[in-house]
Amino acid sequence: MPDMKVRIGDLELKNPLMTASGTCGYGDELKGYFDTSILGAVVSKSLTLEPKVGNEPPRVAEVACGMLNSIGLANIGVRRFMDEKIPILDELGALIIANIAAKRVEDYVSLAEMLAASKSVRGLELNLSCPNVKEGGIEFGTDVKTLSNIVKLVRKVFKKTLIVKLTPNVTRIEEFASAAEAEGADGVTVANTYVGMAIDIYTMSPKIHTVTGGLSGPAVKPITMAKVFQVSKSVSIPVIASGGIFTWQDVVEYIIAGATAVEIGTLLFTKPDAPGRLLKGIEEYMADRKIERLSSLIGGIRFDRDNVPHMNHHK
Amino acid sequence: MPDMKVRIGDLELKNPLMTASGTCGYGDELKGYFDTSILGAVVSKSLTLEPKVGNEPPRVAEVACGMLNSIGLANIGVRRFMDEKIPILDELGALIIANIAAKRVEDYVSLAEMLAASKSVRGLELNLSCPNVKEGGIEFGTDVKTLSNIVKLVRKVFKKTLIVKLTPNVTRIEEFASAAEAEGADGVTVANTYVGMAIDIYTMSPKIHTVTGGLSGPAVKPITMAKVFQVSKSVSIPVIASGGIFTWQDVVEYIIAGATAVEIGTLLFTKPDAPGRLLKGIEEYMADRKIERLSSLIGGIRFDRDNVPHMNHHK
Amino acid sequence: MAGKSFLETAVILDTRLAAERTYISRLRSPQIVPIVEAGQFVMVSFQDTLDPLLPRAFSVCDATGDTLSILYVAVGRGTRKISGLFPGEKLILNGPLGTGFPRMERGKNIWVAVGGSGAAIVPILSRSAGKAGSELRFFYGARSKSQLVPFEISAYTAHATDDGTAGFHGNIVDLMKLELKGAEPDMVFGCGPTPMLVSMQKEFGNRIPTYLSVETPMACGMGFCQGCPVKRSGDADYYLACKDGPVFRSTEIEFEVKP
Amino acid sequence: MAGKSFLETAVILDTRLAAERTYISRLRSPQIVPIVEAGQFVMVSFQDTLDPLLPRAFSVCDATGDTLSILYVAVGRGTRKISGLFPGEKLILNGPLGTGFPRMERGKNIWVAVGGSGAAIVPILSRSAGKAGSELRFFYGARSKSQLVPFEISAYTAHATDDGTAGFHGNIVDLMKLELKGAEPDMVFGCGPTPMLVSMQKEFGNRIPTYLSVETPMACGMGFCQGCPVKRSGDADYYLACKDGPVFRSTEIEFEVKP
Ligand SMILES: Cc1cc2nc3c(=O)[nH]c(=O)nc-3n(C[C@H](O)[C@H](O)[C@H](O)COP(=O)(O)OP(=O)(O)OC[C@H]3O[C@@H](n4cnc5c(N)ncnc54)[C@H](O)[C@@H]3O)c2cc1C
Ligand SMILES: Cc1cc2nc3c(=O)[nH]c(=O)nc-3n(C[C@H](O)[C@H](O)[C@H](O)COP(=O)(O)OP(=O)(O)OC[C@H]3O[C@@H](n4cnc5c(N)ncnc54)[C@H](O)[C@@H]3O)c2cc1C
Ligand SMILES: Cc1cc2nc3c(=O)[nH]c(=O)nc-3n(C[C@H](O)[C@H](O)[C@H](O)COP(=O)(O)O)c2cc1C
Ligand SMILES: Cc1cc2nc3c(=O)[nH]c(=O)nc-3n(C[C@H](O)[C@H](O)[C@H](O)COP(=O)(O)O)c2cc1C
Ligand code: FES
Ligand code: FES
Repeated sequence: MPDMKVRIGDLELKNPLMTASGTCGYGDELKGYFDTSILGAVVSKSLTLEPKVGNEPPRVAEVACGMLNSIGLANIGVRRFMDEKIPILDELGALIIANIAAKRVEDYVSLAEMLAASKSVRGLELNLSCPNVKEGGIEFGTDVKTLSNIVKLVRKVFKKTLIVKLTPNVTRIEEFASAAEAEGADGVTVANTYVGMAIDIYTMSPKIHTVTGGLSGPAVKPITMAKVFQVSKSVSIPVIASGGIFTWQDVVEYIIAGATAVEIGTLLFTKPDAPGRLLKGIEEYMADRKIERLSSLIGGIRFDRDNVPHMNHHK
Repeated sequence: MPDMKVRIGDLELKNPLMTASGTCGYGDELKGYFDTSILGAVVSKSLTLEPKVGNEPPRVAEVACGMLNSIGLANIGVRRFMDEKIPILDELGALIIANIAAKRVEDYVSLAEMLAASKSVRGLELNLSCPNVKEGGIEFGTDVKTLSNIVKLVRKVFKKTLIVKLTPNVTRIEEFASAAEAEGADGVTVANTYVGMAIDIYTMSPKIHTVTGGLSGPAVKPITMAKVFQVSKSVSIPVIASGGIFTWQDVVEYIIAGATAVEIGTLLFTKPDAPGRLLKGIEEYMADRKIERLSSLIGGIRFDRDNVPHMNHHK
Repeated sequence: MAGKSFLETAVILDTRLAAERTYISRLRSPQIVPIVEAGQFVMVSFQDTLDPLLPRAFSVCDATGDTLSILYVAVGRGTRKISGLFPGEKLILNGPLGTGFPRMERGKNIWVAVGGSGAAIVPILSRSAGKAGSELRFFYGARSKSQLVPFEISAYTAHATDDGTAGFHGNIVDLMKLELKGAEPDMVFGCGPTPMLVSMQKEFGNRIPTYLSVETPMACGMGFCQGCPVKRSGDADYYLACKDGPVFRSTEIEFEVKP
Repeated sequence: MAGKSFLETAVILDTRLAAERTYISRLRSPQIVPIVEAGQFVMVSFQDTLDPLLPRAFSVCDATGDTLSILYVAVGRGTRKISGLFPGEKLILNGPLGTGFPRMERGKNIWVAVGGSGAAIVPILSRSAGKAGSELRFFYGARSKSQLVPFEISAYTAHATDDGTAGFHGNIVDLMKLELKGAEPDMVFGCGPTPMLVSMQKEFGNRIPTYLSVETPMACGMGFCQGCPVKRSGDADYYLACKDGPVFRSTEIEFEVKP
C-alpha cells in the first residue's frame, strides 16, 4: 500500500482526494455511495453567516464536457452546519474543511472565528471567487488588495490550515496566489469556475437565470492545469487543484503539474462512488512505477523552462 | 432563401461563416472538401513578414472536447502568400481576410501596408493574441496601451475593414475591445485560444513542446459565449465569435449572444465539409421561425440586465 | 425524503419504438427494481464517454422481476444515444431517487393526467394501483395520435390530442374538467409538460388533493448540487425537486412565471 | 503531394480480434478503396459525439472491392470505441491521405520491417507487391507472441519478439542485420514505433534506399493545422507528416532526440 499522505499547513491528509465545495451538499450526502472516511478531506458547501436561499432557477445547464451553474450560494448557514452537519461528518470519520463565503470583509472574519471554535473543523477554505453572486464574490477575487486584506484578517483569527480558493477569471492568477501566500495562507485552491454562458436558441433565453454561470467539468481541465502549473512555480505553499477531474489519470496529471492535493467536483454528480476507484487507480500507477510516496510526484513534470512562452515574459 | 448578409465595416459578407485563422492552411486547402465560395470569408493563417518554421513538435494534443496547439505561427510569409495563395483564392471565389502577426509594432504596420496594396485582400485581422510565441504575441494582447498603439498605427495605413482578434486570457476583455473600437477598428474577434496544458503521465512530459498551448474546440464555447455577450454590450462595432463552433446551433447561439459573424476553426479538422451543413441548418432554422434577415437575430438574447452579476459590478 | 438508492451497471435487454420518437428500453437492474415506487426516478449515465457528461433523469416506467424500463422521447443527445444502444450494452443507473406519488389505498379513486414523456408513469402506476386495490383513470394527452403510446393496461384511459386525431380534440385538462362534472376523484396525479401542471394546479389544486411530478434541470438527482429548486408556496425558500420531489402536493409549490 | 481524397460515411462490416488487444475492422468504403496506395492513411472520426473530438489516423491495412480495413491496437479512447462498434454502425473516413511508399517494380527485392500497429501495412503491401511483381520479405516484431497477428500472406515473414516467445529473441532490426549479411535488398521499408525507425535510419539509411512511415500527433491529416512537423535533414525547416509523408526517404528527415 503506497504512501499517499500529503500536507497542507499543519494538516496531514491521508491522501490528496478532497471533495470540491458545493458538489456533495455538506458531505453527509456521500455516505449512501461510499465510505466517506477514505477521502483526504471533505470540503463543505460555501457557508454564509445567515442561511441563503440562492438564485432562481434554472441554476444548472449542461454544455460540451462541462456544466454551468449558478446556485447563488444556497446554504443552510454556518450555525446549522455546525449544529447538524458536523456531528454527522464526525461520525462518518470525515476530515472536515469548511468553505466560507461572504459579501463583507467582516463577515469572513466572523465566520472564521465561529468555525475556529469547532474542534472538528480542521481547515478553512475561503471562497473569494464565486462568480454567481452580485456583490462581493468575484469582485473580491479579482482585486489583489481586497484579497490580501481578507486573508490577513482571517489569518489573525484562524490558526488552523487556511486555504484561499482563487478565481481563474483573471489575467495573472499567480499574483493572487502570491498575495495569499504573503498574508500567511497555508495553501491556494486553483481554481473556482469560469464565467460561461449558454443560450437556448429556441426560446432565445439564457439557459441559466443569471445569464452567465460558472463553468466546471473536463472542459476546464487544460486551462486549470496551466494555472496550477504556473501558480506552483510562483508560490511555495501547496496548491490544491480543482477543475474537471474525472479519472485517476487526471489526479496524477495535476499532481505532476504541481498540485499537492485535488478536489473532485462535477464528477460526483455522474459517478458519486468515483473516489474509491480514483484511489485504486493512483495506487496501481504508483505500484507499477515503484513510486513509494505520492509526495515525490508533486511538481514532477519534466520540462525545459526555456520552452515556455509565459515563463519568458518578464525576462 | 433567407437573407444571411452581415456587415463588418464597409465589407458585406454573404453570410456570417468565416474560417478561423490557422485552421485551413491558407484557405486553398479547403477546395477538396467544398465550394469555398459559399463562405462569408476565408481568413488566412497568421502571416508574418518573413516565413516562419514554427515550434518544435509535438504541436497538437487532444483534450476533453478540445485540443491544444502550439504551432508557433509557422507560415510561408506574407510575400509568398500574396504571390502564390491569393491567385488561387481568387479563382475559388473566396472573399479574403488576411490575418497578420508580428513581434514588433513596426512589423504590423509593414504587413498592413503590403496587404493594403492587394485588391483581393478585403480585410485585415490583427492577431494580437497568439499564446504560443515567446515575444510579442500574447504580451501585446494583454496590455491595453500596446494594443491601442498597434491599432492606431495600422488604421493609418489600412483603410479597408480592420478587425482586431482579442485574447481571452485577460480579466476584462471588454477593455481591450473598447480600446480597439476607440482607435478605429471595424470589428473585434472574440477570441483566440485559451492558455492550456496537458501532461503525459507515463513520460511525465508535457504533451506540447512549449509546455502550455492554446485550447480550442467545444470546451471553450461557453466561456467565449460569455465574452461575446459582454463585449457586444460594451462596443458598437461588430463582434466576430470564434470558439468551439461544431454545429449550426452553435452559430445561431453566438449570433443571439451578440455576434455579427463567426469563425469556424477546430471543426474543420474533423469535418472539413461542415460549412455547407452549417449554412443549411441556419437556413432551416430561419425558415421555420420566419426570420427573414439574419441580422435581425444579432444580440437577440432575451434577458434581464438585473439578473447578471457582472453587469452590476460597476453600479 | 429519499430512502436507500443504488448505483447499478444495468444491461440493456431491448429497446422498442413505442410511438413517434418515443422509445421504451428495458434494463436488467436487480437492485433498484425491488425498492422503487411509482413516481420515483433514476439518473442514467453512460460508461466511457464524456458526451453527454451529466446523467439524465427518467421516471421509472415499470419495474418487475429484475427488469426496469424507461420511456423516453428521443429529443437530444442523451435520449438519442440511449435509443441507439444495442441489447447487451450497458448504462449506469442511480436510483431509485426522489419522492414519488403518495401511497394508494384500497377503494380510492385516482385520476392521472399524463402528457408527452410524462406517460412513462402509466405502467408503474397501474401496477401499484392493482396491488393496492385503487381505481385509476388515465387522461393521456399528446400533440397527435402518432405520439400516443398504446399501453396494455386495464385501467380506463381517455385520450386527448391537440390536432384531434385521437380522442378529445383539445388539451387534457379541459377534458378532465368536462369529466369532473359527473365525478369526484379522491386524488389527482399529474406528470407532463409544465404548462399542463400549471393548469392542473389552477383548476384542481384547491379542491382535490393534487400531486404533480415536476421537471426541472438536474445535475445530480441526489441533493448534491442544489441545482433543482422548486419554489415553496408562500415562502422565499425552495424545495429540491430531486429529493423533496419530483412529486409535490400542488398546494406546496409555486411555478415561476417567466417574465 | 496528396492527391484526391474523399470524406465518406463508411459502414462497419465486421471487427475481429486478430491478436492481443489488436483488432481488424472492415468497412464499406467504395470511394476510397479504388484509389488508395500502400502507406497512405485515412482519418477516422465518429458521428454524433464530441468524445473523442479529433479524427484518428490509421494506415490503410487492406483495400479490395469496396472494402477497406484498418488494423489497430485498442490503447485509448478512439481505438477502444471503434473496437466496440457493431456491424452496421458508421464511421466517417477521410482519405486516402498522405504520400505512401514508392511504387514497387517487377523483380525488385524489398524488405519490410513492421512493429506493433505498424503491421497494419502488411496486407496492402503484399497485395500491391503481388500486382507489381516485386519480392517482399517481412520482418515483424512484437513484445510477445500473443501480439503477433497471423497474416495469411504468401511472402516470407520472419518474426522477432522481445521475450523470445516466437521467432528471433530480440528486436527486429538486429534480426534484419543478421540476415543482411547474406543478402542485399533493393529497398527497405519500415512502419512501427519511432525507436525502430530511428534504428533503421541509422543501420540501413546510408547504404540501402530506406523508406520510413513516421507517426506524429495529427489534428487534421490534411495540411490544415500545421500540427505534424517532421524535421528536414540538414535544415531548420519541417515537412508535414500528413502531406509530405507519412512515408519519407530516411535520408530526407531527422528524428528529434528528446533532451
Ligand atoms: C424527475 C425527472 C423525470 C424525467 N423523466 C423523463 C422520462 O420519463 N422520459 C423522458 O423522456 N424524459 C424525462 N425527463 C427529462 C430527461 O431528464 C431529459 O431532460 C430529456 O430526456 C432530454 O434529454 P436529452 O439528453 O435527450 O436532451 P438534451 O441533449 O439534454 O437537450 C435537448 C433539449 O434541447 C432542446 N431542443 C432540442 N431540439 C429542439 C427543438 N427542435 N425544438 C425545441 N427545443 C429543442 C429541448 O429543450 C430538449 O430537451 C425527466 C426529467 C426529470 C427531472
Ligand atoms: C499516419 C499515421 C498512421 C497510423 N496508423 C495506425 C494504425 O494503422 N493502427 C493504429 O493502431 N494506430 C495508428 N496510428 C496511431 C493512431 O492514430 C492513434 O493515435 C492510436 O491508435 C491511439 O488512438 P486512441 O484514440 O486509441 O488513443 P488516445 O486516446 O488518443 O491516446 C492514447 C494514448 O495514451 C497513451 N497511453 C494510454 N495508456 C497508456 C499506458 N498504459 N502506457 C503508456 N501510454 C499510455 C498512449 O500514448 C496512447 O497512444 C497512426 C498514426 C498516424 C499519424
Ligand atoms: C453545482 C456547483 C456548485 C458549486 N458551489 C460552490 C461553492 O459553494 N463554493 C465554492 O467555493 N465552489 C463551488 N463550486 C465550484 C467547485 O467547488 C469546483 O471548484 C469547480 O466545480 C471545479 O471543479 P470540477 O470541474 O471538478 O467541478 C461549485 C461547483 C458546482 C458545479
Ligand atoms: C491548430 C490551430 C492553429 C491556429 N493558428 C492561428 C493563427 O495562426 N492565428 C490566429 O489568429 N489564430 C489561430 N488559431 C486560433 C483559431 O483561429 C481560433 O480562434 C480558435 O481555434 C478558436 O476557435 P475553434 O474553437 O473553432 O477552433 C489557431 C487554432 C488552431 C487550433
Ligand atoms: S439535481 Fe442536484 S440537488 Fe437536485
Ligand atoms: S495533421 Fe494537420 S497539417 Fe498535418
